[in-house]
Amino acid sequence: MSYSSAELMIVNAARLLRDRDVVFVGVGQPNLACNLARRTHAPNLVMIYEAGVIGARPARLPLSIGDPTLVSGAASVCSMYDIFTLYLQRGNVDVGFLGGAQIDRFGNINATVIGDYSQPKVRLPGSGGAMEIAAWANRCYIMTPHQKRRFPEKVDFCTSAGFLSGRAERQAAGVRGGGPQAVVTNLGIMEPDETGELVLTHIHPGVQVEQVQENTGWPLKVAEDLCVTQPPTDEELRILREELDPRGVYLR
Amino acid sequence: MSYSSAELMIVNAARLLRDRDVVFVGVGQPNLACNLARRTHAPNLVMIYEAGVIGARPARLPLSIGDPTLVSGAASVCSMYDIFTLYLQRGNVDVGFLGGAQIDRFGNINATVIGDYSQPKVRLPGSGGAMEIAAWANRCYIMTPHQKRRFPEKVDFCTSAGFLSGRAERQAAGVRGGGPQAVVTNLGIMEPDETGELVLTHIHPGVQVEQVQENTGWPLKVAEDLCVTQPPTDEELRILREELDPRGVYLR
Amino acid sequence: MSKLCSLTEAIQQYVHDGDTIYAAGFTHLIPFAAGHEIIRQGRRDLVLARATPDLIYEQMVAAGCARKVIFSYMGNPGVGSLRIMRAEMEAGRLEWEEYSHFGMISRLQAGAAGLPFIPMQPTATRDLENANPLYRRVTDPYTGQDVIVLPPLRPDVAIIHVQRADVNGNAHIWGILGEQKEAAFAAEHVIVTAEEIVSEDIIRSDPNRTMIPDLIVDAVCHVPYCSHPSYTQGYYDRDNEFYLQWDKITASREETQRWLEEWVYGVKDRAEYVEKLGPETLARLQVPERLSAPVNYGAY
Amino acid sequence: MSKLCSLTEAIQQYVHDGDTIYAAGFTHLIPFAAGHEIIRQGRRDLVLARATPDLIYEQMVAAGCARKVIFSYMGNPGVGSLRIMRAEMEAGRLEWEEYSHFGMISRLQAGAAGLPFIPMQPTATRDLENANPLYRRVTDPYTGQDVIVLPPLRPDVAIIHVQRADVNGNAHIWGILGEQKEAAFAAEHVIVTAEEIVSEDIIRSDPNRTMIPDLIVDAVCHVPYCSHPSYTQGYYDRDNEFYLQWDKITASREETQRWLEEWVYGVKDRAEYVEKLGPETLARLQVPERLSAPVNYGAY
Repeated sequence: MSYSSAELMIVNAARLLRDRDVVFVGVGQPNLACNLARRTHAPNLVMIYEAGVIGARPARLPLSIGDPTLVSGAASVCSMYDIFTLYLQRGNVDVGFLGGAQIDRFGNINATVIGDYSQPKVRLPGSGGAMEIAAWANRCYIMTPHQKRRFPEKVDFCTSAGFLSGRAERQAAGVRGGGPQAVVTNLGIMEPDETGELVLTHIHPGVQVEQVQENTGWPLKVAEDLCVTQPPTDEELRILREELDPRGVYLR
Repeated sequence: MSYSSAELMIVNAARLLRDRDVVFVGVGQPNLACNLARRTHAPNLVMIYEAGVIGARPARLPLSIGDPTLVSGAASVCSMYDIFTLYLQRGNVDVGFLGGAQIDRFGNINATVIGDYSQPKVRLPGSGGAMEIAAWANRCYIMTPHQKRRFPEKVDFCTSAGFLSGRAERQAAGVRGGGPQAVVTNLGIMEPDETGELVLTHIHPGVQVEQVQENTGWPLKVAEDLCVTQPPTDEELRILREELDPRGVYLR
Repeated sequence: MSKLCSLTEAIQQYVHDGDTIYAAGFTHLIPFAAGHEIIRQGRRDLVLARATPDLIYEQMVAAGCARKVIFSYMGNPGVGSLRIMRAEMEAGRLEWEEYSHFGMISRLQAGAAGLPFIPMQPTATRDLENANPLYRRVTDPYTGQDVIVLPPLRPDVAIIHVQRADVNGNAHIWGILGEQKEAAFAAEHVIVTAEEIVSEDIIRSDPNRTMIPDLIVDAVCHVPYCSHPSYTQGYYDRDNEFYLQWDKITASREETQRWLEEWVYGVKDRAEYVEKLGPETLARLQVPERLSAPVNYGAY
Repeated sequence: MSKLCSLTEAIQQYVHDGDTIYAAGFTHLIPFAAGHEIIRQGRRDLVLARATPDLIYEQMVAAGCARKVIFSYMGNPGVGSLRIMRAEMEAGRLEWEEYSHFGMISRLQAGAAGLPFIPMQPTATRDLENANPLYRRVTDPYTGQDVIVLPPLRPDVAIIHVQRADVNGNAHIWGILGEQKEAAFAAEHVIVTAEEIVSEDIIRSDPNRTMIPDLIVDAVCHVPYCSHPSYTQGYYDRDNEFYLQWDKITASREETQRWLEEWVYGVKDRAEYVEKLGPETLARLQVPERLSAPVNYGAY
C-alpha cells in the first residue's frame, strides 16, 4: 500500500513508544502516533495533555490540544499547574513529543523566533509546554519534515534544550530528562551519538543517504549500522485512515 | 438570665465580628461565636476552616475541625494547601481565632511547649494553623479563660506572633496581618495599645479590676475609658443553648 | 449577596484603560463575549495576559485595545499562526513579555497563593531566561544549585467563564480547568460569566466542584454561548469552521476590520451575537448528554 | 492493569522497617485499617509523617512501630491531647520534627510538585524556625526581603483512603481533601484503600473528581470502614464515642495494650474488626443520603 510522508513519520514515531509509557501528547501527528501505538503494540499507553488531561480516550480526532473529546471519558482532569508540576516536573512523564521550526545538530529546538529575538524576522508561536517537556520528560522524540531550513547547524534561539553543545553541557545543567532520543523525519531517523550529535541511524525504504545529507544543514554523520525502516503495514495504515483520521486532516 | 463563663466569652467574641467578615474558624468556642454572629448581627459572615471548607453551614455542632457537617452544604471545599495559600497567605481572611496555653503581655501565644523545647516539661499540641493565622489574618481574636498561669509576662515559646516585643518589631518583620485585636476572657477584654501591650479595656458586669490584675502575670494597664460589657442577652443565650449547642458541649 | 449584572456593566465598572487583564481559559471556557464587550467599550493600552492569546486576544489587538501581551504560546490552536499579532510584533508595534506555559502558570500560581516568588527546576536552555529579565536565579539553600524563579503575576482583572454559578459568584467548573482558579485568585477583581445561573442549592450540593468561591468575585454575568467560537464542556462544541475561517479573514486587515464591524461593533451584546449566529450554527454545535455519576455527601 | 490486592499484601510489599510513612487525611479518610495492619506486621523504626498524628499514629507509637514523628498538630481532635505520644516525647523516647500546618503541607506540595524548595511569607515568630534546622531563609531577588523556605518531603510510602477507586487505582475523593493528593504525588509508593471498588466507567464519567491517577498507584485494596473510628464522607460518621473513650484508655499503658490486643492483634483484618464492631455501632454511624447534582460532560 502506498503512503504519505506524514503517514510514514507517524508510523515510525508510534513504533518508538513502549507499552505503559506515560506520554505527554501534542495535537496532530504526535496524537495520531500515540493512538496508533495504543491500538497496536502499546495498549497500556497513558496519554496526558498539557491542558491537564490524564488517560484520555478520544472518541474522535482532537482538533486542538484542549479538545473536549479528550476530557469525556478520561481518567483524570487537573489544572495546568498540576500537570506541569505533579506530572512533568515531578518525573512522572516518560515521553514527550516536540517539534519546531528549527532543530540543530545537537537536537536543540527553536519554536520562538527566526532572527533577532527583540526584532524578529519571523515571530513563531513560542515555547508552550516545550521548554519543560524537553528538560524533564525521560525521553523526547521530535517529528518534523526533513528540509535544510529546518535543520540548521545551530538554532537561532534555543526554545527547548537538546544536548546544547554536547551531552556534557546538558548533564552539567542538572536537568532530569534524557533529552531527545530520536528525530523522525520523512527521510529517516536521526539519533544522538555519545557526544549528543544527531546521527543518521535509519533511512526509510527508497531513500538515499545523499538525499538526507542534502536536506540537512550540517555534515551529517551516518551510523555504521545504518538500517532501513520497515514500511508501514497495511494494518497500521488502515487504523490511521479508517479509525483515527478518516478525513485525513493530519495524514496528507 | 444567668450564664456561664464560656457563654460570656462566646457572646463577647461574637460581637467583635462584622458582617461580611471572612473568618478562619476553629472548633469549639470560636465556632459557636461565629455561628452566633451569623444568626444575629452578621448574617453574611463567611466561615472557612483549615480543613479546606469555605462558606460552611453546619447543620449540627461540629465535633472536630474536620467534621463532615462542615462539608455538606458548604459553598466550596479545597485542599489544605489551597486554604493556606489562596485564602490565608493571599490575604483573603479578615479574622482568625486563636488560643493557647500561654498569652503574654504583647499578645504572643504559646501552643507548643512549657519549659525547654527539646526537653519539654509539658508538650502541647503545636501550631496547627495558628502560626500563619496570627501573621496573615487581618485581625486576630484570642479567647481564653483568665488565669495567671495562662498570662505570663513572656511566653516560653512563641508559636504565634502577637506584637513580639512591641508593634515596631512586628512591623519590621513585614507580616501582612494586623495582629491580635482583642483577648476575650471570662473577666473582660484586653486590647493592644499603641505599643502593642495588652491593656484592659472592658470588664464584664460584676468583675473587679483587681480580680483581673490578680489573674494576670504582669502589671496590667487599665484603659482610662474602661467600659463594662453588656451582659449576654436572652436571645443570644437562647440561640447558643437551643440551636447551636443543645447538649452544652462547649457552653459549660 | 447577589452580584448579578450585565456583562456591559461589569466591563464598565471593572476594566479600565491601562489595566492588566487575564481572560482565562486554556482552549476551554474562553470568555469571547467579554473580549468583544471590551472592544465595544473602546478600552485602550491594556496589557493582555494569557497563556494562549488565541483568537480572543488577536481580536482585541486588531481592534486597538492592547499595548502589550504576556503569553507563552501564540497560535491559532490546531490551525496555525495568529497573523495579526505576529505582524504587530514583527513590526514593533506590540510589546510582549514571554514565558513557557509552566513559567506563565507558575507566575499565576504565585500570585494566587500569595507567594513572594516561585522556584522551578532548571531547563538547561537559557535563551528565554536571558530575553525576559523577570526570570531570576536564586541558590537552593539545601543543594547549593541554581534555581530559576519568577515573581507573582497579579492582574487587575480576571475574567472567568464557568458552566454554572449562583448569583453570589460561587462557580462550578468541569472539563479542562486550565488556569481558571489561579487567575481568579491572583487578580484584584474577578468577573464571572456563566452559561447558567443556578440556585445556591445546586452549587452547595457539590462543594468540591466549586473552583471559584463568591468571596473573591466582584460581578456575575449570565452569558450563554460566551465562549463561541470556542466551547464550553457539556454545553456546546468548538466551532472549528470559524477557527479555520479566521485564518483567512486575518490575511487582510480590511477583512478583519469588516469582521469586527459586523460581529463585534454591529451587535449590542452576546445575546444579539447568538441570534445572529442563527439556529443552524447552534444546532451544529450541540452535543449529546453524558452525565457524571453522582456522589453522596451524606446529610450530616 | 489491575493492582487489586489485600491490605495485608500491600503492607507486606511496600512498608518496610525504617520507612517514612505518610498515612494521609485531615480528620477525614484516615486509613486506620492500614495503621492496624502495620502494627500487626510488627514494623519497627518507622518515621510517621502526618499533619495531625491523630489516634492512628498514637496507636502505632503505643505499639512500638515508630522511631520519630513529623507533625504540625498533635491532639485528639475535638477531645484533648494525645497522652501517649506526649508522654513519649516528654520522656525523650520519641524523636520529633515539627512544623506549622502550612509548613508541613508546603513540604508535601514541594515534594509532589518536584520543586527544589518552597518559599513562604514570613510569620514574624522565629521560635519554630530556630527549633527545626530544615527551615531556612533565602533572599527574595525581587524585593531583597528574607523569605522562609522548606525542602520537599518525599515519603517512602503514602497510604491514601478514598471513597471509590477502579482496580487500576484511579480514585474519586470528595469532602475534605486535606493533603491526600499532595501526599500521593510526593511519595515513592502509593497504597490506595477504598470503600468501594467501582467500574472504570464510574470513574471516567467524572474525570475532574479523580484526585489520584492510576499511574502513581502501586496497590489498590478494598477496605470498607477503613477509617473507623474516623469517618468517610457519605459512607459513615465519625465514632465520637470512641474518640472520647480513647482519652480514657490511654490514661493507662496497660489499658492501651489491652485495647491493642483486642482490636488490633486480636483480629485478622479490617473485615474481622468491622464484624467485631457489630451491627449496632455500624447502624449508629450511618448517614442519610445527600447526592450531588450531576454535571454534563457531553458525548464529544
